[in-house]
Amino acid sequence: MSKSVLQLPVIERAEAARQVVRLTLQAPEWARAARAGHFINLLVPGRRDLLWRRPFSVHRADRSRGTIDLLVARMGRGSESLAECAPGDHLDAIGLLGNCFPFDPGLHEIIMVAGGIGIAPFDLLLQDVQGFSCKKSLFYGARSAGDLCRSTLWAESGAEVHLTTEDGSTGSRGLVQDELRRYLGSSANHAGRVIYGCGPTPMLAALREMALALGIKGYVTVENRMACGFGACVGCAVELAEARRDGQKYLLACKDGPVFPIEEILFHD
Amino acid sequence: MSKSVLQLPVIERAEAARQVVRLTLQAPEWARAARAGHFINLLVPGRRDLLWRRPFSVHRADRSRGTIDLLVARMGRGSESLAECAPGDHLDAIGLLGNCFPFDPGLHEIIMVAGGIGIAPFDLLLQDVQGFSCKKSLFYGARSAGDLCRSTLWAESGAEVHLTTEDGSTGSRGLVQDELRRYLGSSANHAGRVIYGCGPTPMLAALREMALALGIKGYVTVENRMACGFGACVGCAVELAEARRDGQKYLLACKDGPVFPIEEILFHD
Amino acid sequence: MTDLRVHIGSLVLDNPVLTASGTFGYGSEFADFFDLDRLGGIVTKTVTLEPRPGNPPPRICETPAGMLNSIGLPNVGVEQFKLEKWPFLSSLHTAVIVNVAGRSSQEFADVVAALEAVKGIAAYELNYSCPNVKEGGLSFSSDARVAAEVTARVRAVTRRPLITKLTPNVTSIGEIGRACADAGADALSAINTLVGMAVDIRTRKPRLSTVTGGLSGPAIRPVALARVYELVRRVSIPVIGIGGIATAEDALEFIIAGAAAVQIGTAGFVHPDAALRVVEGLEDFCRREGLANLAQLRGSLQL
Amino acid sequence: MTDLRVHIGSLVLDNPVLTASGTFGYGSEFADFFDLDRLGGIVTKTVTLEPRPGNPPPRICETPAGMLNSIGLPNVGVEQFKLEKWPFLSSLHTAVIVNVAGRSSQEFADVVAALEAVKGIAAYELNYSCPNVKEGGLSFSSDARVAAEVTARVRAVTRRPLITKLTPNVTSIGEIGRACADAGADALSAINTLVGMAVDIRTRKPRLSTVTGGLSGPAIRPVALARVYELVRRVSIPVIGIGGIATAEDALEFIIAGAAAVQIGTAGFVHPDAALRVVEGLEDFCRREGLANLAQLRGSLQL
Ligand SMILES: Cc1cc2nc3c(=O)[nH]c(=O)nc-3n(C[C@H](O)[C@H](O)[C@H](O)COP(=O)(O)OP(=O)(O)OC[C@H]3O[C@@H](n4cnc5c(N)ncnc54)[C@H](O)[C@@H]3O)c2cc1C
Ligand SMILES: Cc1cc2nc3c(=O)[nH]c(=O)nc-3n(C[C@H](O)[C@H](O)[C@H](O)COP(=O)(O)OP(=O)(O)OC[C@H]3O[C@@H](n4cnc5c(N)ncnc54)[C@H](O)[C@@H]3O)c2cc1C
Ligand SMILES: Cc1cc2nc3c(=O)[nH]c(=O)nc-3n(C[C@H](O)[C@H](O)[C@H](O)COP(=O)(O)O)c2cc1C
Ligand SMILES: Cc1cc2nc3c(=O)[nH]c(=O)nc-3n(C[C@H](O)[C@H](O)[C@H](O)COP(=O)(O)O)c2cc1C
Ligand code: FES
Ligand code: FES
Repeated sequence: MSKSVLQLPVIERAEAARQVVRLTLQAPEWARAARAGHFINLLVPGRRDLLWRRPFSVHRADRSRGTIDLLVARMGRGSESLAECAPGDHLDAIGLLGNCFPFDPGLHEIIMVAGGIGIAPFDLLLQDVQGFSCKKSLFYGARSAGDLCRSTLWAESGAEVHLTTEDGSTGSRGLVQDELRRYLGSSANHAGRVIYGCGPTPMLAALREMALALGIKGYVTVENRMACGFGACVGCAVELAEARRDGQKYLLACKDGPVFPIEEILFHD
Repeated sequence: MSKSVLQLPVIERAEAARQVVRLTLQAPEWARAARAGHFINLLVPGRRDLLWRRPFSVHRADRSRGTIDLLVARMGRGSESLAECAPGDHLDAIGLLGNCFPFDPGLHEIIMVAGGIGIAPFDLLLQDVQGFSCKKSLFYGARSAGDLCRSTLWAESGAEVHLTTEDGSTGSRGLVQDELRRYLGSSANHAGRVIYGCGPTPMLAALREMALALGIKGYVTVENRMACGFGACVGCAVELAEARRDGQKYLLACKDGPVFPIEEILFHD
Repeated sequence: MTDLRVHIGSLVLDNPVLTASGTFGYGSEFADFFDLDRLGGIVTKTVTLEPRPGNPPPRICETPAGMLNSIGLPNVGVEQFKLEKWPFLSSLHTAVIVNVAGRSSQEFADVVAALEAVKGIAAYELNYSCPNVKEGGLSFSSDARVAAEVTARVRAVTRRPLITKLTPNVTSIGEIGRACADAGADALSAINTLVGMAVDIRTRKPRLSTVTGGLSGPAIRPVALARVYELVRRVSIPVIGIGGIATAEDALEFIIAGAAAVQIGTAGFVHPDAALRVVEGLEDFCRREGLANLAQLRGSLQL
Repeated sequence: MTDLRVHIGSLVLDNPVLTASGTFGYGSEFADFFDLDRLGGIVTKTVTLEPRPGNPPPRICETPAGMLNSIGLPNVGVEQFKLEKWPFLSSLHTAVIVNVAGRSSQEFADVVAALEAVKGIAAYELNYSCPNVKEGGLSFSSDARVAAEVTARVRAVTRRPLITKLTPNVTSIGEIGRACADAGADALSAINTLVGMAVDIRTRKPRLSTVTGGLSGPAIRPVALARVYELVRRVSIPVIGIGGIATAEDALEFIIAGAAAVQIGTAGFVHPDAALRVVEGLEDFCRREGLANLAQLRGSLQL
């Protein structure tokens, strides 16, 4: 689908968790075309002092209503303002951007691992894989119970959900990667499993180590700073684990990603 | 009165004329202290991309309610946003700034001359001189009838009002300075008269010429670009008609003005 | 309609709006957003003799009304450029200016020589001002003698229009521009980015892997305009204005100050069609003002 | 509480936050807004030997995240300064640094000599970087030999702490800073404004009467930080960071990069208490981070 700049009406706004807002935007074409991993790049209304747009993953797509949902975590100047948008506002958006999680129908189990706002793309992934019979496991960690963005899709899609919180207020106490490590440790056969990860860098690094050690295939999305989101600034470089034969050392998060095979890239802070 | 930075609640908003909004702000101390000519310097909400504040004259003061009024003409980026402020908003303001129109109780007639948004300080002047028996004449010109900001104070203060519009839709057709010229031409004795002017530079230049030619004392307010409004940046220079003996060639619009004796300064575009 | 054509040496541009090197890829990234043929021209990302991987991340950071970058001129090298990038560019009808850099004046000449056989290149732009390349970059741009030497070396290998792109990080851009004009440049372009830096106070790390980088965007526009005006008064060849231009109004400031054309960089990251909007805005302005051609505007600064 | 004291030569500042010359008048303009004694110090508007009227209007214009000025150093001259301005300044307990300029190295020395008998001056800052003064300004600042000569001349007439203020409009600020350090400066301050320009496209006139002027404000902060970092690596005397600092976070970037102190300029026009907020923000930060003194922070950049 060709990229474009659209003015998207905000249809709904809801608090999805402490410091996280869910926005529903009217965007029929993108609702049809979006797959998990795709993102859009938003101009922040009321903050003309911010030069750049701000990128957000498509969280859900309602193809019949022609809407997409975003999860906006309040992280700083732009996201705070976006989280205040209300029905009636319009958002200036570039989309659809990026690639998406690859999915092989022959898989036995897809293991989604989300840290914090890294949950965003996984609703759409559950939508994408609905109708496929593989096991769907979601490992999802947050600081505390109130920080979890719960979703009706978990039950609808029959996903097995493993929650962790750092303070133990819901699910296991600890980090999501530790819960995953325990889960993977309980079986020796990882054939037909794939890990999809989205979350903070230390979590991604831990996933990478596990996946490589156990020989599990994995994909992660990265959240680099982006000036453009469509391959023009070459600013969102991601380091390749091994330089290519032609000397290429980096890929672009916005164009080659944001989803990358976990073994292929290195994580920087 | 010492200068301060205050957060002023917006109490009322009304359309005062085409492209002009009247804002009523809660500011008890300033309502008491304000005299015609004083201004406040406002941070523009929602426009963090604008570095400077924007200066506005005190248009009226309701000392019993503790409010001041501003007239905000939509001229550009900042004034457009300010004109959209609504009750419930707060404005970050520095005040009270500048000097005020001098007034001598022995005067026979005060002649106020306003061009366009230059009407702003004259409501407060009419309030200031209420109770004095001198004749009050207001010459007020605008592009068209819909651009005039009419005021109940005109009648209350017993002012004689001469309206002009460029298109002749109300009052005489033409420029306010031409109307004034006709008025002054009809009498030979100007003793006890004073002219107060506020408006575009060509109008002020015309007033200056008339006042000097007829030997009438006059005061005008200037609207230079201001980075600070309180004498710190030395950017709002106004040229003296004659350099002082110590070599001084300029005064500051924000500190020495905005009201100046008409013969003392030169006007630049 | 106003004749917006502009002459840069023997090259005639349909209008004075170009895209700036390194901010418009090789054109294809923007093809989804608007018809590239509406532009006066495209300046490619810098091409070097050998492929370059570019700098490690983080490469960019946002600053007040601007951004810092330290991309490091990643590119596939001139031979792959011809194979991979040129086919799309050559399919366009707009002027394509290839921006080149080298680590020595010889290497500059080598890159250009390698491009001479490629049909359809409208002009070359020499980038010796990019401040974030460690090998050489800074030295070519900051010394008039060296700057002139590079221009002369390239001049010797091509008859195509030659544009020398200048850095603002010098005491006298006028002197350096003058030397390049004398050495045979057909036009000058200015400015490249200003050296800048930012620190993450939480981690106490520089926000760019290379510590310092190049500042671009609206923040630098007044600096760019002053440098362009200085050049216009010092040389008689056309000067192309670059730096923080986002709207037709911005472009008009440069043209009134004497610029023959302008380039749009950072603005296109935020509004992919920024350059097109500038073209349309210039058309509107000229129509409203009843101008027959751009020459009536160029250098019309009232002193 | 953290010890925020800073040494500039023999001068000890209570905290590293100063106000920048030409943006804080002679202090009294800000006295209504906050207790000036909370500042590390005040740098006065530039004082010259003879009174100066300053430049014709328009003198200022707003730019993206910045402003241009061409004030032209209006001041009452050193003798009147002592009579009119000093009494208020001397009533303060904060350090008062007098900023001076001259049209020749001799004149710089003459102004300082005229101030030597005034009790209570904490230090001098030499302004030879102001780009908008036609007579001299630019030349002192852009040549290392001339820059050093001025510092040396002034050094010869005073034992008070001497700060040389540098312009960023040069190819190598490090070289010039080094020369001034060698010539006896106790500290360097940087940066003064960047040369910039803006045009009113409606009237086609420059927005400043002097055509070009000096760019200040948040827009220039990344440039200032890069220059300060360059100086810190080149000299062993303290460097005072100036340029676009509006918050404690901004100030911390400079201190982490190695600045001994900072100056707040343009920010004070918009928020008169900006400098006080920076002091308070630094106090908060140091408390939260459990720092005993500023030295633990200064130059702590993680490379
Ligand atoms: C492909 C992609 C998808 C994303 N999806 C989501 C999502 O679905 N939901 C969500 O809440 N967040 C998402 N993010 C992160 C989100 O873009 C940032 O939180 C947001 O840009 C921060 O902006 P700010 O103005 O609030 O922060 P600032 O005040 O500018 O800074 C706060 C922090 O955010 C980081 N940041 C700033 N700008 C960017 C940028 N352009 N890209 C990445 N990080 C940045 C800064 O480095 C800083 O650490 C995604 C990021 C990327 C790259
Ligand atoms: C002492 C004083 C009293 C004033 N009183 C009133 C009043 O009562 N009502 C009213 O409507 N307007 C008044 N003005 C004018 C008002 O301040 C400007 O119209 C406003 O600042 C324009 O801001 P903007 O962002 O809308 O314009 P911009 O988009 O920034 O520019 C539009 C025009 O406004 C001019 N302008 C911009 N900033 C300033 C500034 N700080 N000072 C002066 N002119 C500026 C520009 O030169 C330009 O011509 C007064 C100005 C001064 C100096
Ligand atoms: C991300 C980025 C990459 C750039 N890469 C190059 C480059 O490869 N070659 C070059 O000559 N200039 C490069 N530049 C400089 C721009 O061409 C331009 O001179 C500068 O950004 C100022 O213009 P702007 O403010 O409109 O961006 C780059 C600028 C940016 C922001
Ligand atoms: C309006 C204005 C007037 C200035 N006057 C002087 C001056 O008289 N002497 C001087 O050394 N610097 C002067 N400067 C430069 C400032 O001291 C400071 O170096 C510069 O503005 C950068 O800091 P800022 O971005 O915090 O303003 C002036 C700056 C401004 C904005
Ligand atoms: S964000 Fe610009 S290339 Fe990826
Ligand atoms: S506006 Fe700053 S001194 Fe008048």
